[in-house]
Amino acid sequence: MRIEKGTVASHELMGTEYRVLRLTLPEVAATAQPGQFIHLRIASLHDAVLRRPFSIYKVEGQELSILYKTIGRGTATMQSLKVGDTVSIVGPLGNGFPLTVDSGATPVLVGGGYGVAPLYFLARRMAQRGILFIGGAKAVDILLADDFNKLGWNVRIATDDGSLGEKGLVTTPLDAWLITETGKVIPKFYACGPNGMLKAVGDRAIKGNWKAWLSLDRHMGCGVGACLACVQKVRLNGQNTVARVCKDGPVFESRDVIWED
Amino acid sequence: MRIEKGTVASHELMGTEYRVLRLTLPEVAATAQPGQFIHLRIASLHDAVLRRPFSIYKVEGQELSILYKTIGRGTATMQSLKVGDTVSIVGPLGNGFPLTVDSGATPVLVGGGYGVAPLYFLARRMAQRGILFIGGAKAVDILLADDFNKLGWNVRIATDDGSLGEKGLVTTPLDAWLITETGKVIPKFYACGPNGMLKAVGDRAIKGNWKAWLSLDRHMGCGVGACLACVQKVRLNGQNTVARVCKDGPVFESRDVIWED
Amino acid sequence: MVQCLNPVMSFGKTKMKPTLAIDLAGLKLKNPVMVASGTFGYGPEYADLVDLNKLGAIVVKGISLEPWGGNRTPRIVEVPAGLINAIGLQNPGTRGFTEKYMPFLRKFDVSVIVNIWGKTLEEYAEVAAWFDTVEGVHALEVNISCPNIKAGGSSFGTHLDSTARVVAAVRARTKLPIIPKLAPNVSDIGAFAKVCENNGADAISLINSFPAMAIDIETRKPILANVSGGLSGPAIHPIAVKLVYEVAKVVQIPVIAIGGITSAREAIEFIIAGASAVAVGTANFTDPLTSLQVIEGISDYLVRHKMKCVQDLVRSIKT
Amino acid sequence: MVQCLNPVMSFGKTKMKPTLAIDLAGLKLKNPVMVASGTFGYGPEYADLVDLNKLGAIVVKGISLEPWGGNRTPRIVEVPAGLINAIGLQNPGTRGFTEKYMPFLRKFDVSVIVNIWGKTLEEYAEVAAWFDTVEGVHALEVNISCPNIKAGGSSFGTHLDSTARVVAAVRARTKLPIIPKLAPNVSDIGAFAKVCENNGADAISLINSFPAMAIDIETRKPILANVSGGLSGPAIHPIAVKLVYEVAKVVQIPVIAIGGITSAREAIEFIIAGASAVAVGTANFTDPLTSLQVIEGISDYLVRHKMKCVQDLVRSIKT
Ligand SMILES: Cc1cc2nc3c(=O)[nH]c(=O)nc-3n(C[C@H](O)[C@H](O)[C@H](O)COP(=O)(O)OP(=O)(O)OC[C@H]3O[C@@H](n4cnc5c(N)ncnc54)[C@H](O)[C@@H]3O)c2cc1C
Ligand SMILES: Cc1cc2nc3c(=O)[nH]c(=O)nc-3n(C[C@H](O)[C@H](O)[C@H](O)COP(=O)(O)OP(=O)(O)OC[C@H]3O[C@@H](n4cnc5c(N)ncnc54)[C@H](O)[C@@H]3O)c2cc1C
Ligand SMILES: Cc1cc2nc3c(=O)[nH]c(=O)nc-3n(C[C@H](O)[C@H](O)[C@H](O)COP(=O)(O)O)c2cc1C
Ligand SMILES: Cc1cc2nc3c(=O)[nH]c(=O)nc-3n(C[C@H](O)[C@H](O)[C@H](O)COP(=O)(O)O)c2cc1C
Ligand code: FES
Ligand code: FES
Repeated sequence: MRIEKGTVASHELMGTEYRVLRLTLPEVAATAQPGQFIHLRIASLHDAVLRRPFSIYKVEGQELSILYKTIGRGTATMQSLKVGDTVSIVGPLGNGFPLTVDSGATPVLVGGGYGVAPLYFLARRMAQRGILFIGGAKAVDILLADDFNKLGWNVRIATDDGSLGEKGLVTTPLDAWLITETGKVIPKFYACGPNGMLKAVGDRAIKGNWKAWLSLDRHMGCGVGACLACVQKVRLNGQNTVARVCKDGPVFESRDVIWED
Repeated sequence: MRIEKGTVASHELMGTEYRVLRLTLPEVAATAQPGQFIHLRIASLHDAVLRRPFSIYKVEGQELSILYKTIGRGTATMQSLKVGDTVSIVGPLGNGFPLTVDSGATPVLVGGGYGVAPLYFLARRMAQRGILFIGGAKAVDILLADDFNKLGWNVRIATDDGSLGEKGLVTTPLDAWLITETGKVIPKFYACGPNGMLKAVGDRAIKGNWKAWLSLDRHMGCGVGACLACVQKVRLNGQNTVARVCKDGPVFESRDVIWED
Repeated sequence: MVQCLNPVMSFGKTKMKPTLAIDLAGLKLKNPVMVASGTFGYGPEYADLVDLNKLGAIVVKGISLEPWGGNRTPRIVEVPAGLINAIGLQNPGTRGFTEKYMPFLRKFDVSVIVNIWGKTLEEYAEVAAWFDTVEGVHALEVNISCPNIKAGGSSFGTHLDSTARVVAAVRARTKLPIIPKLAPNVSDIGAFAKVCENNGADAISLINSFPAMAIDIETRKPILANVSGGLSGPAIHPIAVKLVYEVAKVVQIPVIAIGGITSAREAIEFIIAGASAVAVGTANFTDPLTSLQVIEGISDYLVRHKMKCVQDLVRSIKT
Repeated sequence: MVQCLNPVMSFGKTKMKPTLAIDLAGLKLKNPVMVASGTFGYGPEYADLVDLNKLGAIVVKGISLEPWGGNRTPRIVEVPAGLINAIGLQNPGTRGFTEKYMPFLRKFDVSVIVNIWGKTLEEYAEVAAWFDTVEGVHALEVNISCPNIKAGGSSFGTHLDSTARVVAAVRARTKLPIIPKLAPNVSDIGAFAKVCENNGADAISLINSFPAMAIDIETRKPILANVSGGLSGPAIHPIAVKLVYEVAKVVQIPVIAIGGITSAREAIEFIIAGASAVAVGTANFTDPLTSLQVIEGISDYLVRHKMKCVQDLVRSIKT
């Protein structure tokens, strides 16, 4: 973990509602792992005391990119970052996804919205190829499908309104696939998206006696494990306890997560 | 008084430490008088609750300009205003300088730093021509000398370090001039600058039994007379009372001001 | 009691526009949005920019029995998301205010709430008595965050007994609705609200500004001539919401919430927490149109949430 | 007593660099800049970014006798120039902390101040007794802003008598310097500081965060699972300066100032107002290097103002 000034190398729209911010960030980029995140300070938002967490989407040499959606005042202010501007970054933070998949097993990625960002970084760093299921509300929320294809991944899409891929939740194509493939493959799940999606993937993994690595999303204060703002009830070696999503996560195995509702 | 959205028409450096912000501001410009000011909101300074007051420097048709120096966080943020940006303006505010000078009398302007801004607006609106004394710390603080010349005004300069004009306070050339001109002219003073300068000009006016119109500078809250933050002890028709610089001023006649120290 | 004025009627006539009108402690208000004492002068100051007839009420700058000069300057300083002021309650006194400003205020169709203060119990009582008979004054807001001269200058509003006495003294001298304005720097705000209610208050307003100070580190002098002052603005809003929530829990009389309102969002937060009305203060300086935007914003919110009347929102917090 | 450690010497050796070292209530600190409890974990969390040996002291997250789970999430929400937190004092308890974190902390040459709390007087006393013998613990900061279970949950720190009893109970069980940390939501902070001093406190720290809340106007639910929490950050700084100024007026023991420090400027303001040391809290989240920048900034300031030693600045306010 380091604190480093990043320089904006590019900042472009992806589709209509998402943006890619590419930063020259040599030290953080050097050790970044898929599933880890960075904590970004939006200095021009004068009255903000908190940084904003973003998954690492790409690492190319000294450059690190994030893929973000504008949802509030911080991300709205981020939109005005111009090439050459500098931003303070703390990272890489948290524990990422396990990169190795036992031979014979098939990596199955499940993502929603910006959740595909860490999965794309993962796909680029994995030896194996596998299948990706993307879900979203509308077509505009389906990102990176082609990029995954280019990497040789099989891609299945579902949207709530059916504007792209199958109509329905991402679990629709996922379940269909699981049925056809049962016995033929041993899936190993990697998921990032809304809690509902994570829970659904976890349930299937537990039922099928497979592993599922889920990346959780919590509001954060420090991002380094100090403030205890981001806790999640978990089961670690039989014991119920609270883990810090920023430090002990954000990636947890489905069996370790205790979902509250 | 109105509240109006102004659009930045131009924003340029004047010398090294001052900037001119030109705004398309039809309604405010229409009624602006020399010595009045505007109250500008710096919206991108998210945590600022107060507007910033600036004297009106120029009015050209629908365009109103201010001339400002960067001295703190508000003016620093103003520097990033770009052509096309909009800013919320309340104005014109306060009572300006009396424009008429009895025939035979000579208008004598005394300004320091950005204090020449309202004096320039005054010079453009006055029928008569006269003499201007500009004082400042260094050469860079001496602004608009040529512009006053072009309008047919006689200009005398003094700087603390002697880097331009005479070395010393603006009162040095002023007093010299008063001596040579005594009896020949009836000066009518108009001054804008630091309190010390205003007091000095006032003292000379009272001594010589002339009039001096002084533009005061106070920290302001509302700018419209509501909050009573900007008060100044004054003597109005024999009575000691407190006046609001934003509403009853910023221009006062020297005899009305009660200087406290 | 606060009640929603004939919702259905106005509902019908103004194509589904919800009604914002309320009856607050006998005061009929067009809407629950006021302008806070000391931030809007006596009425004329902002009249060029704000149509006074559109406001729920105008709470004028604090008035004392005799004219009062206030503090030396500097009287204000800007701080992060706020402002510290030490105006020192400068005002023209009961007679000066009544003669100079009431004729102007009477011309408008808006409730006028006079904020009053005193250096002694007797002064509070005298000021209340004076306004009891002044035409066009609809209610009195009693600023109890003032130094009690006879008690060594500690504030009336930070002691239950002196708070009770001030409210009782004012109550005894006027039939007008009285609205004690609570000081925020106490540990149990509910107890203070209750004491006001028990001594005849018709409503409660809170919060006044917070004791605060700023120092110029180069000169090592306090920035304000008065050394310390009162903090206002967005900075104090989350504290005010908590205090309003606590007060609304324990009193039956309506609560007027004040503190850091800059848009309809903060006003609605207050109403959900338990306020029947709100007042916009420091934001008048930032944007004089804030109060009008808050009125519009509350109306839009009610439409969006299919509510007939703002009263349905009061204390609707789900915990 | 606070005293400037051999200014002349270090003055000589480090080419005119002023000394920041102080002796605070027996604690030898390299400089007067600490990191505030709950904002810096137990030490390891920020160790990659901040050289712990450079800090004046580390005040660890509040510790109770037994492990404590804290509140449900959401536990924090950002507000203008601040943050509301309702972590709920989650901690591993005295034994858990001592075994898990003290070995790490002992490796550093930095003063360790353990922030302690309890639900009852007895618990406070037990926690104090435990740490009295733990090697590497240099002082105890006593968080009195906790609900007093036996007194219906109202905070120990908002009543003079319970404050006195907590301080006395802790004093009775440890020889370590004890530093009661005052709650800000009282009307006469000086009285609370005095009571602490009279009951054996070696220093006073203030302020803790302010009771506050935020409401999601769309769901009408409080944003924090715990309904309300504590406001911290720049928003509360001007209030903290006033409270520190009031406390420093009435006590002889040193004051540690906390609240909204983001740079040397706010820290110096506190010191001028009467603080002997300061602690950086929320700003650690904004920029983990803040505490180091504050140390540098104070040093630069002293050079600029030709002062030998930071102690010369304490309570140097000109009023
Ligand atoms: C580990 C992690 C990885 C993330 N990766 C991405 C990513 O790759 N792309 C992307 O677009 N977003 C990502 N997010 C969500 C992102 O952090 C929020 O969208 C962002 O913080 C919103 O800030 P705001 O000021 O615009 O929104 P506001 O709602 O104005 O923010 C208010 C506060 O709430 C917090 N907040 C709001 N929404 C979220 C959220 N969903 N998660 C955490 N905190 C939130 C903000 O940080 C801020 O403190 C990630 C979140 C986490 C925890
Ligand atoms: C009637 C009037 C006319 C003015 N005309 C001009 C002008 O033509 N050109 C120009 O450059 N400046 C002018 N000023 C001064 C200008 O308002 C300040 O320089 C500006 O407010 C500084 O803001 P800041 O945030 O950069 O400084 P900061 O010091 O960060 O501001 C902090 C607070 O102090 C106030 N403040 C600081 N300095 C002054 C000051 N000198 N006068 C009033 N308030 C101050 C700010 O408004 C703000 O509220 C005028 C002031 C007044 C009262
Ligand atoms: C400049 C100024 C003057 C004020 N004068 C008074 C006053 O005379 N009487 C009073 O009760 N409150 C006074 N207040 C307090 C406000 O009415 C209000 O309670 C406080 O500012 C909090 O609201 P805000 O955050 O919206 O400003 C004053 C506030 C300001 C900023
Ligand atoms: C997330 C968080 C957790 C905190 N936990 C504690 C705590 O356990 N004990 C305590 O005495 N103060 C705690 N505090 C209060 C801080 O120590 C400090 O007093 C307060 O935040 C004001 O300082 P600041 O404005 O610099 O943050 C906590 C503050 C925050 C923001
Ligand atoms: S965000 Fe502070 S512990 Fe996770
Ligand atoms: S600035 Fe408010 S009265 Fe002048």
